[in-house]
Amino acid sequence: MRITLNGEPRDVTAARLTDLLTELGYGEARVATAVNEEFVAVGNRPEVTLAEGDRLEIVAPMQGG
Amino acid sequence: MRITLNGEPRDVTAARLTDLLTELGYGEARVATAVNEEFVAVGNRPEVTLAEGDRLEIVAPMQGG
Amino acid sequence: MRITLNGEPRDVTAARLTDLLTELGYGEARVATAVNEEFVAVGNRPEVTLAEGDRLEIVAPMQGG
Amino acid sequence: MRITLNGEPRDVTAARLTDLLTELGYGEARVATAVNEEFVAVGNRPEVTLAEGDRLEIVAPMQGG
Amino acid sequence: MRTFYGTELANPLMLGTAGYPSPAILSEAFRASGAGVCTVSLRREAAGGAGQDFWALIRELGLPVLPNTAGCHTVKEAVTTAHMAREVFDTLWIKLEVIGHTDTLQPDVFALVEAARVLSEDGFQVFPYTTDDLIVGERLIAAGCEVLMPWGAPIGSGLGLNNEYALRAMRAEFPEVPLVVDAGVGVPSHAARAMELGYDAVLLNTAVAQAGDPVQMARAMALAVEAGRAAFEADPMEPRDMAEPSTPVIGKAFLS
Amino acid sequence: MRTFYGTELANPLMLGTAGYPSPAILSEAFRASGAGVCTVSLRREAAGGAGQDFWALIRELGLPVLPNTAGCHTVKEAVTTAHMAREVFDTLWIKLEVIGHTDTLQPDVFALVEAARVLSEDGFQVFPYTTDDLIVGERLIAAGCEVLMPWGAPIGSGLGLNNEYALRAMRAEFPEVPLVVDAGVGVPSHAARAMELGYDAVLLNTAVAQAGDPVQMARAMALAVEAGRAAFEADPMEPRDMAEPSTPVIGKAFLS
Amino acid sequence: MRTFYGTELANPLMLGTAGYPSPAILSEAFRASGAGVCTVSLRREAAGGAGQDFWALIRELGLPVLPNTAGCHTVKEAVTTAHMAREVFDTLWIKLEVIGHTDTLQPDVFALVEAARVLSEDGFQVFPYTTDDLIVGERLIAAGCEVLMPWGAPIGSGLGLNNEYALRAMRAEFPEVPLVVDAGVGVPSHAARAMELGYDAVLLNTAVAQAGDPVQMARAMALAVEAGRAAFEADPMEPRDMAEPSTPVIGKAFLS
Amino acid sequence: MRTFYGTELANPLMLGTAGYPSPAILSEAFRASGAGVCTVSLRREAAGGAGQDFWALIRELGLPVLPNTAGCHTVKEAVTTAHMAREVFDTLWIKLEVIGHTDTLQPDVFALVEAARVLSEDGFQVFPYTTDDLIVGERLIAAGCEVLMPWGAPIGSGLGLNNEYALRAMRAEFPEVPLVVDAGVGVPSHAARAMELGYDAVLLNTAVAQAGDPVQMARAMALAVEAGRAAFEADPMEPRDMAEPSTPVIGKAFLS
Repeated sequence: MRITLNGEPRDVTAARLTDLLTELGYGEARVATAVNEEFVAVGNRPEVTLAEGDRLEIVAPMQGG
Repeated sequence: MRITLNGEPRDVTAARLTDLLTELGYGEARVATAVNEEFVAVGNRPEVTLAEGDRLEIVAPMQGG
Repeated sequence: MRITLNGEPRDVTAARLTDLLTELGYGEARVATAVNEEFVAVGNRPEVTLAEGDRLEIVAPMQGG
Repeated sequence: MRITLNGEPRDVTAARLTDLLTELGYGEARVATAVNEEFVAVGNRPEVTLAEGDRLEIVAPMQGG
Repeated sequence: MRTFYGTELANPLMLGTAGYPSPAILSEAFRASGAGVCTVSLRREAAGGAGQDFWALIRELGLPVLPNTAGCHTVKEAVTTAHMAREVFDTLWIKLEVIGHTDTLQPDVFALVEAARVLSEDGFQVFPYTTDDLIVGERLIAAGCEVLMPWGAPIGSGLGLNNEYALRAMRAEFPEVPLVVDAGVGVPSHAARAMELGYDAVLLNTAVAQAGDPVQMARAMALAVEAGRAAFEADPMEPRDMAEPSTPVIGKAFLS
Repeated sequence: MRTFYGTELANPLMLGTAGYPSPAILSEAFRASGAGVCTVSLRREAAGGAGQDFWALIRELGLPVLPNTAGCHTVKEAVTTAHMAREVFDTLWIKLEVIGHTDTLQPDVFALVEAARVLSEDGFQVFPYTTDDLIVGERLIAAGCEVLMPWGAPIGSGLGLNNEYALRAMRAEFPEVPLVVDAGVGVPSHAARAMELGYDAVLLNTAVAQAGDPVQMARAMALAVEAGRAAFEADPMEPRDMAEPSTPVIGKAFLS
Repeated sequence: MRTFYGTELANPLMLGTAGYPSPAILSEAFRASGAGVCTVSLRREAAGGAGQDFWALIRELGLPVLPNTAGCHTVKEAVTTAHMAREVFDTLWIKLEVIGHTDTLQPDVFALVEAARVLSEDGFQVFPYTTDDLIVGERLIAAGCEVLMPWGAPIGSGLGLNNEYALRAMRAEFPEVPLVVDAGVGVPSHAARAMELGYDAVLLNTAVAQAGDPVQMARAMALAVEAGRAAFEADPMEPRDMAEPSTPVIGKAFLS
Repeated sequence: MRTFYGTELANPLMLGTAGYPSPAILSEAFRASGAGVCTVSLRREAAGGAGQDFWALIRELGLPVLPNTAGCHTVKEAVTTAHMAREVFDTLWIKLEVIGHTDTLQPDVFALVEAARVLSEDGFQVFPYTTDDLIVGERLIAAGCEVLMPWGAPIGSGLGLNNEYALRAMRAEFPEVPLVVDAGVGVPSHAARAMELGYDAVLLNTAVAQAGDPVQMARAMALAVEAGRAAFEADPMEPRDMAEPSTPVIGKAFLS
């Protein structure tokens, strides 16, 4: 299915967020996630499944002032 | 009956606001009135009657910055 | 003879400053004069004669702050 | 004889500045001297003698900004 | 020229009526100032009280009257006071003050925006006494205000323009909105500066009323706002860090 | 009011004549400014040169003329220029400039005092362009000057009053001497401020001549100096660090 | 010494991590600064992206981490970002920025107070980037904030303290609340001044990261905040309008 | 780094020795300041007077000693005092003060230049306490001075840098000459600012001696001058009129 990953279209297979992160290669990376602008905590990722057209944001630590 | 006029206790006779203003000697004075912190427009004064303990504020033009 | 008039070389004939001013066409112009960096008042112009190489400055009113 | 020492009248015996300093009890003190507003260097003190009415200034290190 | 709810001012000076040595001096000061607006308030009136004479005095000035809600600390108080003012002074104009802090008399911008909304919906033409906060300005405009009156410094302090940067930013942000520096002006150079920044008027009171000679100071302020506006319209020179001779250098005689 | 060598000015503004877009605008600007004095200079003149017309233009202004020694760097140059000016402009007044530094055009106070002495002894009435140095001021007065003209900022910079503290100290030090802020004024609020400090006049040129609309700016400066003087005479309020309500607090209705 | 949600800072300097020439210089600058806190953000991460290395770099600093919500313009955005930050950085601290204006990057005080309330109720320890508005400060405290971070000037401007009066008023109004000047500091004298006013810390980034030599500037800022705090504690002299000899006058020799 | 007549200072702070609560506090303050120079004076001494103990105290500081001519009003007085100082303190250094004005304690620049010439010819190494006048600076250098010490504000006033423009101009004019801001500094931010302008040292006394805690303030001043110098060397950012996000904008998650 096609979702929007960090603002870019992306074809993905896995539906469950945990699997999806693995599929996308984030592995153990220290990231936070939001689906359709709602925060998804690490603990909730297993219950969250994505559907066609969903928007997924994956963020990580970055420089800031 | 006793009301509070501009913060001071005052014994008055008239109940209707229009009459009360006359009783209090405001006559044709350019003043605005509020009863129990609610504005009473000139046009509504005839319908407004005061009761024991009511708070009446009568204000007039004064210097301001 | 050749003098320096307001910083420029100039061949002139008259020697007496009064005549020289006429020769140069200043006529009745409102100007002040200095010869070799010394002020020459109007009253003294008749007595002052210039020699080869002398420096003559002729100034007039101009804008200023 | 009477001299002025640091602005105050003072009766003294010794005339030669070196002796006078001893008489006044300055001993080895680190001070500089001026007689009648003229600086007298340490080296010149032996040659300098004071007379009635002379003004002697004796100064030492003090706080400063 | 920007107008205030459609009204053009005779002079970009709004002058307060409080604290003058005498009514006569107040009148004379207003005449000397040529002020375009006078500000007034409402206070408790005893029968046969001073308010009636004061009102006669003000009417004689023949100026647009801008009543204030000075001293109000809540939305309700301010709104009720505005209604009373509308009736007494027979004007839609209201200088909306909702004070948030006793020492600085700064506006409570939260209550201010809410009161501005309520009054605007009720047909008032609100002149909000506000801070130099751009976002508050936007909210006030969204609430229906067509004028903004940021403070220069605390009321009665005479400190001038405490944050010229913010006042400049406000002018740049709201090119179409009439802006008035309200409060803080102590001397004419402050008033002139506000106008040089492109402000449309200055509102002041204490600097005139408390001067040794209020009439003279009123005149001074009138001249200053006119000077500042003229300068703004005249497109002033840019400041330079280095000197530049005004008198031409070329043509200078050689004399040494 | 303090006078300048016995002359009272119509207006405490001394305006320069340099750098205007056209002679017509110069004249109009002067009329708009009501300036009390115009400053001029001397430059080399070719036969039938522009100086004669310029002089006609200046005469039409009908103002006291203050010739300067702009661009002079030595005592001798300044003194010779002063003599030429006295003859051409038929006045004892001389704005004495002895420039010491090219970037800032600041006066050479050593040469200035010497030139002031020479010229004063020779009967000139010297208007020295000086710094805000009190000791230099004393020396100039001892040299015969009856006027002091400290700079506010470098000529043509438009930076305003770089050291208000020193200008205040100068006013306090010389209560009887006419003082003029000469140079640095860029906008009316600068000019008003100088007058608020108790100065007797402001001398400027570039701020008017180089403004987009010199006539308008000339008017603005005239208003500003008048405003500043009026304020000084009116005894302004003291600035306060805390706010103080202008509208009376007592008598406020209880409405919440 | 006031603490930040119970944490004492090693040094009253909060330093940003953005815009350094290289990670190595960032680390060195932090070591040189002895900063008590480092600020960070969250950005989109590609698989195997830079975020992981950055995080390793930050951990090595061994400092309390203060994540921000930079660039958020709404309550929802800021709140969601805060939640992501809490998870990623494993801290309750959040530097709450809700930007209201693009040119000045000033906070939207309305959204700020609301977001602060939501996050405080949710257990966050909020460090609000706010203005110098006292009433906004009160609202933030009522919303649960135990720290206030007013701006000195717009983010990245380096203009310093645009309204020292307001910052002083804020210090006086909230004697018990830890206050941080956040944004606007360009040079050490700005940072020292903030601390002299009694502020508890200074938060800055651009002034260090964009300096020619960030490490040197980081050191300079560390020295400056320490100097300012020491001065505040040392009870500085009162400024005087007149001079006063430091060297004693009495005892001076008579030599002329 | 510029040196003072060949001497490098341990720290760009010259600290006065006057007006401390006690000799013990003086010593502690100097240790805390790490001052590079201490200034002293000469005063009348009675037999067995305090001068000897004071001298012992100063020697223990182990610092270069800079004697002053404080309180001298004439060339002769200053020159004689300088000779006495050279003998007593056994140094060629002399802080040359020739006071011209009692209220401001400003230098008499005419007498100053003359005294500087006399002393320089006599082998002294003169540190002239001067104004921010560039021409005076040139004259002092021509007279043999290899250091200039312009005032920031009147001695003991604590007003800071009254004319930053002039101090900047002075730095630009004399790129090779060691420059010291002498007098006027009241708080560390003033001292830091002087160093940020590129000055080589700051000389102060009252701000430390009269602080509630002189030792703490001495430390603060030491930190401030070091901060200012470091910032100057680090090439600070240019101030901008508009904001600029420190946290990168790109990569921000879309969350609303």
